[in-house]
Amino acid sequence: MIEPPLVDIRHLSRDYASGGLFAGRHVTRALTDVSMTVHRGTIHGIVGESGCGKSTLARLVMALDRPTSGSVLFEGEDLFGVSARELKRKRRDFQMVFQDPFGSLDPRQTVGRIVAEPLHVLDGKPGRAERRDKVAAMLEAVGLSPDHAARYPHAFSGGQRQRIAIARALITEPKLVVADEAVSALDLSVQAQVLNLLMDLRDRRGVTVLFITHNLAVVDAVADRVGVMYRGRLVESGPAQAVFARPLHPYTRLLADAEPDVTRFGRPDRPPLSVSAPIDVGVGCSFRNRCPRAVARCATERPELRSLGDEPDLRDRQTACHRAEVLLDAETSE
Amino acid sequence: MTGLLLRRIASLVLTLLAVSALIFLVMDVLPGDPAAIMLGTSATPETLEALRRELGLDQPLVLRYLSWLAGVATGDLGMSYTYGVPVAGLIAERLVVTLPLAFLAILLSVAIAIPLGVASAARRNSVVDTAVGFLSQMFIAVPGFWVGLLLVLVFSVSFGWVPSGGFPGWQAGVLPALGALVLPAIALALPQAGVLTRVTRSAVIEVMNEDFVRTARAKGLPRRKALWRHAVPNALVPVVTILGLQFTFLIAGAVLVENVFNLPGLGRLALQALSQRDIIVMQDVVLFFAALVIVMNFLVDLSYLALDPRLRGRT
Amino acid sequence: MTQPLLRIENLAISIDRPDGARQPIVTDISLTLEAGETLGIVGESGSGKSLLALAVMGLLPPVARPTGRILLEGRDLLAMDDETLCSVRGRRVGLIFQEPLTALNPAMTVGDQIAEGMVIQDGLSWRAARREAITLLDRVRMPEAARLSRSYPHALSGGQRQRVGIAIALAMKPALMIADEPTTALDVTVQAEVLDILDDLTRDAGMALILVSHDLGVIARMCARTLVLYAGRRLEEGLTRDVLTMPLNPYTRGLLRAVPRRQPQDGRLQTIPGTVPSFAALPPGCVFSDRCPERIDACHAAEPRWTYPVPGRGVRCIRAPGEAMP
Amino acid sequence: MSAVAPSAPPRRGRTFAAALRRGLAHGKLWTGGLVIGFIGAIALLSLVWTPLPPAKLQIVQKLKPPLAQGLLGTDHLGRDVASMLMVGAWNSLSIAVLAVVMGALAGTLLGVAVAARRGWFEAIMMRANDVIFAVPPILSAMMLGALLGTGRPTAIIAIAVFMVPVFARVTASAALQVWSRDYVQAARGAGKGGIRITIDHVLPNIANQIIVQATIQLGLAILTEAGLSFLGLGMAPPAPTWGRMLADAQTYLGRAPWLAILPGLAIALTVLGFNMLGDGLRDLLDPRERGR
Repeated sequence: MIEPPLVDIRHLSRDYASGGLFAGRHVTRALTDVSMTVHRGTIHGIVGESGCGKSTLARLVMALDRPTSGSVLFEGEDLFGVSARELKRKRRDFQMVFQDPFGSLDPRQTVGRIVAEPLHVLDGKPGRAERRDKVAAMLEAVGLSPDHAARYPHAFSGGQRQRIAIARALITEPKLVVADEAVSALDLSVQAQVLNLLMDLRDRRGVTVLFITHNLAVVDAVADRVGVMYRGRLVESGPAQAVFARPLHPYTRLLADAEPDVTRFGRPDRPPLSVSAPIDVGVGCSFRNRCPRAVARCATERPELRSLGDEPDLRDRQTACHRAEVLLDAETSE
Repeated sequence: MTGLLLRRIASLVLTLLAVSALIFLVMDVLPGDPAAIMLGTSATPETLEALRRELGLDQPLVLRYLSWLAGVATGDLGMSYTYGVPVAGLIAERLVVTLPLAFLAILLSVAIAIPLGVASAARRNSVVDTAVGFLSQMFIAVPGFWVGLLLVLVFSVSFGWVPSGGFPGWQAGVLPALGALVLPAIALALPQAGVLTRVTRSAVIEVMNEDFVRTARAKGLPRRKALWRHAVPNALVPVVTILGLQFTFLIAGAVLVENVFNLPGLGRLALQALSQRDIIVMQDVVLFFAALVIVMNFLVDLSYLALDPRLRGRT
Repeated sequence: MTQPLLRIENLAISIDRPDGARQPIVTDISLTLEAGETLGIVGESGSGKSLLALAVMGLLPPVARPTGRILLEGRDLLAMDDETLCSVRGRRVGLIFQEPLTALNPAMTVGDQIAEGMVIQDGLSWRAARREAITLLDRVRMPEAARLSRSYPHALSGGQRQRVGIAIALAMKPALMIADEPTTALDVTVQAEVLDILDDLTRDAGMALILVSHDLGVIARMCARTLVLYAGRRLEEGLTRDVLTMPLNPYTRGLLRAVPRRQPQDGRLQTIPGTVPSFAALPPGCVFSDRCPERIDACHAAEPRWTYPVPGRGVRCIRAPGEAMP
Repeated sequence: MSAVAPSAPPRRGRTFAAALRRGLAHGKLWTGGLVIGFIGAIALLSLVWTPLPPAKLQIVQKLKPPLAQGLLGTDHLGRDVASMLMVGAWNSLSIAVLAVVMGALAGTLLGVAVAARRGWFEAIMMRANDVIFAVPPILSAMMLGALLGTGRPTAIIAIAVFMVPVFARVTASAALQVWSRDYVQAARGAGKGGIRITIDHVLPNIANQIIVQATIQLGLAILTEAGLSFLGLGMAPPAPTWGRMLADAQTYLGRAPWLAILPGLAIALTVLGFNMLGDGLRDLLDPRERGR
């Protein structure tokens, strides 16, 4: 029996209307018809550039924002279908880690109080002693010492603050942690420590992580599965290793080539990229004006996510591109 | 762009209406019967009743408010109970004193504050900075009307250069009229100048830390050019905001200073109306002052569009 | 051998702290840069790399106290008064900032900000300078250069604003361009394009480039030689390919290992334990000694000297090969 | 899991001792504190003792310069200026403090509510602010004066009402900044509602700004009270207030200039004391602001 996915996102869309009474109403589509599933005990990566809707997705999964349409099923229950009280009770099962280590901890509270904050959502509110023990255990689990609990956030470095934020996210033993650019503000050496911590938590505590970032190398290093997003849409998804080894969508290929790599020296030998101004695309594929393989069909018919067959390295992979097969053949012939 | 303008005008009208309603309500609740005041205590109940009906005082509150509002819109502010003349005329007559006084005070405070503020920001933590800081603290702490008293004490009582008050009226020539407004304007301007200097200083200091001032220096611009071409223009928005907010204090100051220099301004009119319980005059003067403040803030809002292109972009 | 474009001789910069104490930040920095050469300065946050970049521009904050010499075309910047420095800035050395959002004046059109330097420094008329600004925008591949030159920074995207930053730094054709984390705030695809533009400029205009970055990939892509900075000291220098493939200093090795990449069968990433020390609390002896996996007792004794085990390769580590063991 | 080396030495500690130590270094804080302490002491003293009963008329001793008759001379009715100044201090301070406390409470409540609710509630509240702010205390005191009669309550209400939009504006903008922080999003993610978040996160983080604003407003309240009583809108005679003393002194400006100078100095000193206290507190509590 395949286990039901921990999170099942179905046709999620979110529009933002701007402009007031007199000014023209201007609707921007932050998220368009995104469907995906996150399986227990895995790190699911979401990668994309700024403005692709990945943070909007994070806030919707955390029910910090309401979608225009679609639903987020957490363990089979739609977060936007339950009562406010029921949603509050469920919040113990999913928590969030943010990007900016200096903005995600309240400077006026001690570390102990910060980490203990989510405990108040548990049914039987734990007593003071129990809270202190839980906090101490959690600080050690993230590599800090319990006596840090009495100190204030300004006494810690960026990497340590992210560990405190992770301890806060784990205090109610949630099933899912949403990490929105959790390591982007950290230096190289500290970044690796936090990524290792996330992998330990997945392996030892079975925590599921929705890991959102713009950095391909970081996703490749830590994620089991990955979803690539472009201008509000999911354009490719599958096992991370396979996706980065052989991208099946031109945009994923473009990202992989564009990201500088410490082993590639000097100017890469590829045609200069033209990042022409993104046009507001109603119909057709929104990547077509930048896509080297675009054809007429790309302009008229929006490509849906589809699987390319059952061969071992194609199973469980999806891509939203009419010409994925051409990409595949070119791939093998190169 | 026009959307923004329409929205701002709508909120202006809305605020003005709300203020007029508030003032009318407060005034209407007043004890004291206007008819009795006008006819004196010896009047018979019947004549009082007739007058009340004539003044429309017997109508329900809302109708009276609307008729007053209609009057305000068309410039007929009703008749003064004590003087028996149209209030509009009274106000106009006093306006020629208060408005020039307020305008002169604003000019003076800006002329003092902007240069001092920018200079102390440019040479931060220097002697100039501490001196200006001390001076602006003094200006803020000292009550404007007390400064007026001291000015009268020094310039008219001791030196006798200037009459100790009164206003010859514009028909006596611009110079003597302006002469009578100089000391009051100084008394009115100093507290504003103090606040404005401090705001200008902190605004300029804040902008000088911005990256684009460093970009300007990286182009080879000397410190002074970077200050005036890049820092000051971007520091104007907070300064203009305070200028708008200060206007309400300016009105309060004017009422006081008019009293010290016994200038026949709107403030004095309001005070006299209070002592004579001339409700209709008080109502109109307070509304006029409030409208002045709201319109000034509206103008400040509009000036943002000129100063900060980011707002112009938004439809 | 003609004298190099830029020669820095044992530069040290310390900061006057609010409580009066003088805190040394950057110490013992020496390097040379030939015309048209590209030098990468790599370091994590708190390594003093931005302060070094500002020093070469002569834009150090008033609290900074530099010592040593910075010879640009033979003239020592540290000895110049502000007036002569102004004539050097923009004309002989240009600076590109990291944050495209805040590096431009929101209340001035983009075209004017590019033209301004030429008007004030080279005495061009505003009309001529604005025309030149448009050609500069074309050179940095700005779409619709003419229209965008009349618009304000808030109407442009991050990548477009950074192109304006480059155009500004390029306006007076400086001999040396300093880019302080020029693409950190940009998306991957936009970064790739901006790096291509910088590449073309150095090649076509024969301009030397100092690129400051914490991203080893960007350094590998852009720079011929690289200097590794940690806690204000240079730990290693040499040809980029050598430094990034055969690192001599344990810190460089640690950095290279920490670069995130897929590990075999879910292994863990290799990390450098601990955190970057603050300048007020540096460990005794070698600044990296508290975190270095290969440390020995001698490392805590004294700060290791800067040595040249091989010509053109410098390192600061007593355990580096080619260094006589104490 | 290797325990991480203890963190870098904590930057300047937040404990009260450290703050006090820094306070000592700040001249402004101390001078402001001393001045207000001195004037406050005199105000309290005046409740129990004054050199002479302030209302005692000694017509024969009228208009005597300082030291000739009583420490600071006598006014046009022979009353002892020093005693009147002391009682005046109590009247001014009590009215100002009461008005600012009322205004601060209402304004802060309004401000945090606006930041928590946003939407139409914010629009209405901001509109109401503009309305109240358009009517300076002098004018509202006139209106209230006609309604309730001039006196202490009128002065307090007129000043307090005007304070509300000032505090509401400062609180709302500070609270909105806190609401935009990630630690508030995390609290929402932990299921906390608007009220819990306001109490746990918003108020503690904006308390400093409100305290600094309160001291600045106290100075303004003193000035406003003096203006009201100068125009006869403040406390009814014979209760001495600094403003009324200035009004009375106007007619004897030539013969007895000290009558006009002394109350003015008292007002200026008090306002200066509050402003310096405010600046000192701002530097002390918000290091980023230092040297503004």
